[in-house]
Amino acid sequence: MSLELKNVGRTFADKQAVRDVSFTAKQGEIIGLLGTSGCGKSTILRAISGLDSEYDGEIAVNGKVTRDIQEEVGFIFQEPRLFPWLTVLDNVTFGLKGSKSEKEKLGKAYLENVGLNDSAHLFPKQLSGGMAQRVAIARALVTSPEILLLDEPFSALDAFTKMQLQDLLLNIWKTYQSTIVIVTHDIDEATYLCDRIIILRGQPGKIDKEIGISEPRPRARGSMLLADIKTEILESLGLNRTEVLVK
Amino acid sequence: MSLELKNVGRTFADKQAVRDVSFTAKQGEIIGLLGTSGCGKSTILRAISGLDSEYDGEIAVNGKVTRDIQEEVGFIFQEPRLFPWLTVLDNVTFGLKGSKSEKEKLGKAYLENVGLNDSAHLFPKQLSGGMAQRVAIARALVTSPEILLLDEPFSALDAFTKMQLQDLLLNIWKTYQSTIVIVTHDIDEATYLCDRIIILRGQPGKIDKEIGISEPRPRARGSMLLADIKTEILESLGLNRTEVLVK
Amino acid sequence: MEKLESEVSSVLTKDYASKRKQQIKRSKNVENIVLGSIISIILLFVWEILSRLEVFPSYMLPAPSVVLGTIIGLGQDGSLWGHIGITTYRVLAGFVLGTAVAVVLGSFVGFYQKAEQLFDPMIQAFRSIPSLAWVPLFILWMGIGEPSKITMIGVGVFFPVYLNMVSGIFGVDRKLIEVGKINKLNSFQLVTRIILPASLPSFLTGLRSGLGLGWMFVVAAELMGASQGLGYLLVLGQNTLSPETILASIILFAVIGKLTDWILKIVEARALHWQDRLVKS
Amino acid sequence: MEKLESEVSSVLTKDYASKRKQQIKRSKNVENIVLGSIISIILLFVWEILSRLEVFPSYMLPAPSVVLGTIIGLGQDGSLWGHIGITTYRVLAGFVLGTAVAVVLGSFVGFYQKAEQLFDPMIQAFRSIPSLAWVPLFILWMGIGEPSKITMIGVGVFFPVYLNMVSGIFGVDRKLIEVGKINKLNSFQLVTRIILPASLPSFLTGLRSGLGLGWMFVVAAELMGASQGLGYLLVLGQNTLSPETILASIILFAVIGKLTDWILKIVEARALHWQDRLVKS
Amino acid sequence: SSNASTEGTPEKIRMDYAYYSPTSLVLKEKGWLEEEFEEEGIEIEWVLSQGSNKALEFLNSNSVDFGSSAGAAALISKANGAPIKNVYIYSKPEWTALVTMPDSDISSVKDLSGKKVAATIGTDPYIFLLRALSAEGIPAADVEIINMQHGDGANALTKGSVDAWAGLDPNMARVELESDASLFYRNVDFNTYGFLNVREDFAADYPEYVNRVIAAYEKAREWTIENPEEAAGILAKEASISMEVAQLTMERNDFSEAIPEMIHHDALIEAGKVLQAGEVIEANVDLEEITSELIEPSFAEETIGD
Ligand SMILES: Nc1ncnc2c1ncn2[C@@H]1O[C@H](COP(=O)(O)OP(=O)(O)OP(=O)(O)O)[C@@H](O)[C@H]1O
Ligand SMILES: Nc1ncnc2c1ncn2[C@@H]1O[C@H](COP(=O)(O)OP(=O)(O)OP(=O)(O)O)[C@@H](O)[C@H]1O
Ligand SMILES: [Mg+2]
Ligand SMILES: [Mg+2]
Repeated sequence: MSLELKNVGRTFADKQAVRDVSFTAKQGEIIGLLGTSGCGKSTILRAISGLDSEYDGEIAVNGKVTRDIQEEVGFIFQEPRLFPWLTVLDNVTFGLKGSKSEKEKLGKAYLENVGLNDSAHLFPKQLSGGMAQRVAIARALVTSPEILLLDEPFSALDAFTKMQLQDLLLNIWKTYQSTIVIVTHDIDEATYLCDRIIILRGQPGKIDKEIGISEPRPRARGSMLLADIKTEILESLGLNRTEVLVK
Repeated sequence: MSLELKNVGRTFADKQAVRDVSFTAKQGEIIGLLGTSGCGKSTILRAISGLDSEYDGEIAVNGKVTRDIQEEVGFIFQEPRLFPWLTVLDNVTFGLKGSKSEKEKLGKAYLENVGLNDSAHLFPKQLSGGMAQRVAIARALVTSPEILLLDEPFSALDAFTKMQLQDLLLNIWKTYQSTIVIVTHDIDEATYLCDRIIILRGQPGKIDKEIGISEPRPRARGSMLLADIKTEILESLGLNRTEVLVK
Repeated sequence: MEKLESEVSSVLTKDYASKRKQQIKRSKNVENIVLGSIISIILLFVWEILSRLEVFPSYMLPAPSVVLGTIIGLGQDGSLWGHIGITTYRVLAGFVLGTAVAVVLGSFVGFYQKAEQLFDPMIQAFRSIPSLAWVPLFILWMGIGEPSKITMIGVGVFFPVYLNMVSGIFGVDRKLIEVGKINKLNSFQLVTRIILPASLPSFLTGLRSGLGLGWMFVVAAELMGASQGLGYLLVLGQNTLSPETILASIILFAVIGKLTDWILKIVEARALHWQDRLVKS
Repeated sequence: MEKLESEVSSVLTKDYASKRKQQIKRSKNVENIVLGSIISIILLFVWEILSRLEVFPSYMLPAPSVVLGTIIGLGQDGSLWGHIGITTYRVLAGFVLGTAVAVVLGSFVGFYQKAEQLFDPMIQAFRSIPSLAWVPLFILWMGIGEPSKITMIGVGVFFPVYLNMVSGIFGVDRKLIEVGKINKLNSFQLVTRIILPASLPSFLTGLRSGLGLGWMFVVAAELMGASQGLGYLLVLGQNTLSPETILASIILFAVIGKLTDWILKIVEARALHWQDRLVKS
Repeated sequence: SSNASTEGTPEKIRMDYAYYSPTSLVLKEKGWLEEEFEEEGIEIEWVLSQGSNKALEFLNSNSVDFGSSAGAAALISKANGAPIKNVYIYSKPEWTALVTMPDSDISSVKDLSGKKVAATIGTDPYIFLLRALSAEGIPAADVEIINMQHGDGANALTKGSVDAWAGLDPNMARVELESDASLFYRNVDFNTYGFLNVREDFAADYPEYVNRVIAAYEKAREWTIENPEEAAGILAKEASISMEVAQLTMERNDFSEAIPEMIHHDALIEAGKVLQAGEVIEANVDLEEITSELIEPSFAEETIGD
């Protein structure tokens, strides 16, 4: 499914959070959103998902302009948002339909994928921060959505787990040809995953730069091209003059 | 204030989360805790703080063995944990004593430090994820605690903000000679901030490796020594064989 | 010059915008009131019509107009304000009393395991004793004066406030309490600065429930030798077999009870504006 | 061999540990019951002594032993079980009825703005009408049979359940509801799968409040031509000036009310085990 | 109505019984009504009235066909338009009197001025109090009348919260026996009799059955007169009161007159005047007229004859 944003903006009670955001994502494209804290990344994802319909501008899904919640959208929120009264497994299977045993089988498979097969019976209050985040990831991925909106999905994870899950995400993307918009603060992650990186800046946030990455997948995490792009991004964020930062 | 952990372990309802953790932190030392998700990092911090007293082993603060909540401990939790009924400013000044105007002055200064001077009057529901995390950081730092326990304080922040706040932390450390234990997944962050990095591994987690960093501060983020240490850490996490990870 | 103009115009727009907001707010209020009264008005109409058609016998259920006449009659001979005034006073006094005791006891029980084990079982047992059953006991203990009536109403208010308070406290997120502990709050500060605000939604529901029960207990309270008040009016109506009087008192109970509840509802909305609620469809 | 032994011993220890856990649990239960009864027992003792010393006149407040005698007497002539049985049946039936209506209406009002605007104001107004005031209306509408009594009790149960339900729904975190919306739940599913469980703490408090009110409304219900039941017993005691009977009925109300509440409390503890509560000091 | 009839036969007859009407208890206990109507397959349903006002509510709402109340209560209800007829007098009770505690300085009605007296407005004791005051020439305004339910009034009296109480049996008998309270003013004629009322509908549809119910009541009345001891036993058992209280209560009931007559008529008019003065009955009500409408002696006259 394709996505098209035209001049999207959002104002909360007199305060503009983000303005004039336009971009298109083709079916199967992975788009990265980067930007300083509070510049409106989550706001944009919420607008795309339809959870927030009070934005300005237009969003078209598969060419159709709409403000409703889309079928086949998966959303990994910035917080885990688990249901405290459900076990880990029930949280994962929450959005699934079908017979109980089928759901459980699928749920368990995804729990295995995120490395939580031992924790299926736990309640959210018994999880560590990263575990909770992984449950949320499994819950969103298990429905194999055609559009995936990810809001800093891996930020609470250690480097090792993070890489595993990035690859899990790419696997799913390959299988279902999902269109993905991912918000991240990790530039390595962005360069490893995305076809295009959109950098937002300012308050209210607006698009500052768009960087395309044409390197085919699977990408090597240490590749020179990605390193170059990282430098470009860091520069555009004003971050390569390291000395300045050291007081 | 110095810290000493002796054979600290913790078991939750028959399941051991972490075991046999021993280390010492001298006054003014900055210790980094690294480890895979769910290996017990937060559990250790909670034990040190005294919020959890059901651990095995002993923890001594300034040479005195105790299981109570310590005076002069600051804790930045893994989640923001803001009080939803208080404004940003009131959240920041929550732990302060003294006259209202003094508290507000101090609170505003720290809000400025974390880049939120415009948002003092907002309620938590109006904040972005990173903003909430920054409020939590300001709330913990404003009390200028002698022991600072930080649980992934900067993980929800973009690279730029993150660096600023790391430097803010070092400033405070310099002023108050705080003893700091910081949990992080960001290896660059660990090498930039810490005197010693403790790597936990396994489930139940136990100490796998300790790495000292003797480079004096201020450190350069791009320095060769730090890059070497990073490689060492990545290796000890089994992460330098990048090819393996690319399926 | 141009800039100035644009500034002026922007000020104007802002002014206009805030005015429009006020207008919208006001018209929303009006809409609320209209919508809220529709059903009551329809019911009254149906009742009036059925009464006129003598489907309801007037010696049991007189028409609303007749009841209204009774209320107006009470108003004209001046006794209406006496009835309303004294009952409202008693309910409010009892409300304050019952709430105060419930807050103190509720905080204790919610916070200390031992206090819960000691007090809660007995309080829960008392909770199901009907108001009428208290009457002889109160006459014995406190006689038939105002204190006795107010305390009786306080008893009614106490239980829901206490129950909601305790369960609200139980439901407070451990995570927030820990923040307080790290900031070295003592127990009292924990209660006032974290537990109370965090359990405020439940507590306010308790207050509203309690106020409702206060109005209900008025009748039992005014069985203890009152010569004025809505409960007195109700019992008088029952003793003198006067359905108009009974219905008049019921309607007065409903209207004044609603008004007091409405005040609490406004307080609730103000006090809970920080809640991250869904905007309803 | 060594390994085997250690395994056996570990199995044994485990067995022992789980047994000890059970023991601890049981002894904690016993402790709870003992602690919970202390205050009641002390009160009874003081009352008994004061009665024997004739501080309380026996024609107004007979000693607990006398009241107990009355209850035993009722038990021996067999009527006790009739009173308890019929009243419990009425309360439970009314409880089910009132709760069912409250859940349906509460979900609507909590979920749809329009439903709130239409229904809530009137419901809030009815909430402050005392139980006694309903009596003549119920007699008129439904006569004096069981349905009328049960409905009357249902009315009492309805209000707190409704109120807690609505406020519980209002308090549900928007964040969780959004998860449901993203998963394309329809309104009904949103209510059953997210809103109800999330507002469960408040709802259960409402149930407990409602059950308490059910017991209170029994008296009014049993004014409608009952010749059996605890409410009947109470009114009979008042009409025949028999303090033993009044107190016997009060104590029965307290004990049986407490028992039913205790069941709800257990349900509550089970249903809310997922709450991240602070372990109390 | 639930009495949908075939050939003028009710499906069932709904009777009330009340602890203030011993005759009704006897009748229920003996099962004479059931016996009488068994052959026709007419069911008898018994409903307990806890007080006159409840009995009248039941009558008005078509929940019972026959209801027992004090005469004054029936009058008030009639004045409010209730469709009832009084067809039988179940007793001439002396169920109310003025009561005070033994250590009080009140010994006659005259001592009441400036005192607190508990009474339930609209009921017989209240009427009794007002008539007693006016008979002794004391203005009602000189006495502070505290409105309380009968039982509460008794409690308030023993507790000392009020100085006197316009009492009602069996509460009155109990305080008399157990707290040594004294009845300092008694007057049988200021009581308004025990009325058995029937719904007008029922009387119009099934006059024959009204007669037969009255006949059964007569049987119970005669039995009560002949067996005072056993009747008291029935009362004691049903109302869960002690035998002494029951006996004292029975002693104060005179079961000799059963047909509504002029004397009842006059008693009601007197009571009605007091109630009108107390604004319980509206001033524009014609007492003569409603009293005549209420009291319908023809059934009893026909059945009992003399
Ligand atoms: N209250 C609890 N009850 C039961 N188990 C718990 C509880 N808290 C933590 N655990 C378990 O303890 C283990 C360690 O948790 P901890 O929160 O310390 O992990 P962590 O190292 O901080 O991980 P992360 O990086 O994901 O935050 C986990 O396996 C978790 O399931
Ligand atoms: N419900 C709301 N009411 C008012 N303001 C809001 C609300 N939600 C977001 N904002 C404001 O909108 C701006 C953008 O918020 P958003 O959550 O989109 O930031 P973000 O880019 O996701 O930041 P982060 O990286 O910190 O998560 C912020 O300034 C925030 O204060
Ligand atoms: Mg965000
Ligand atoms: Mg953690």
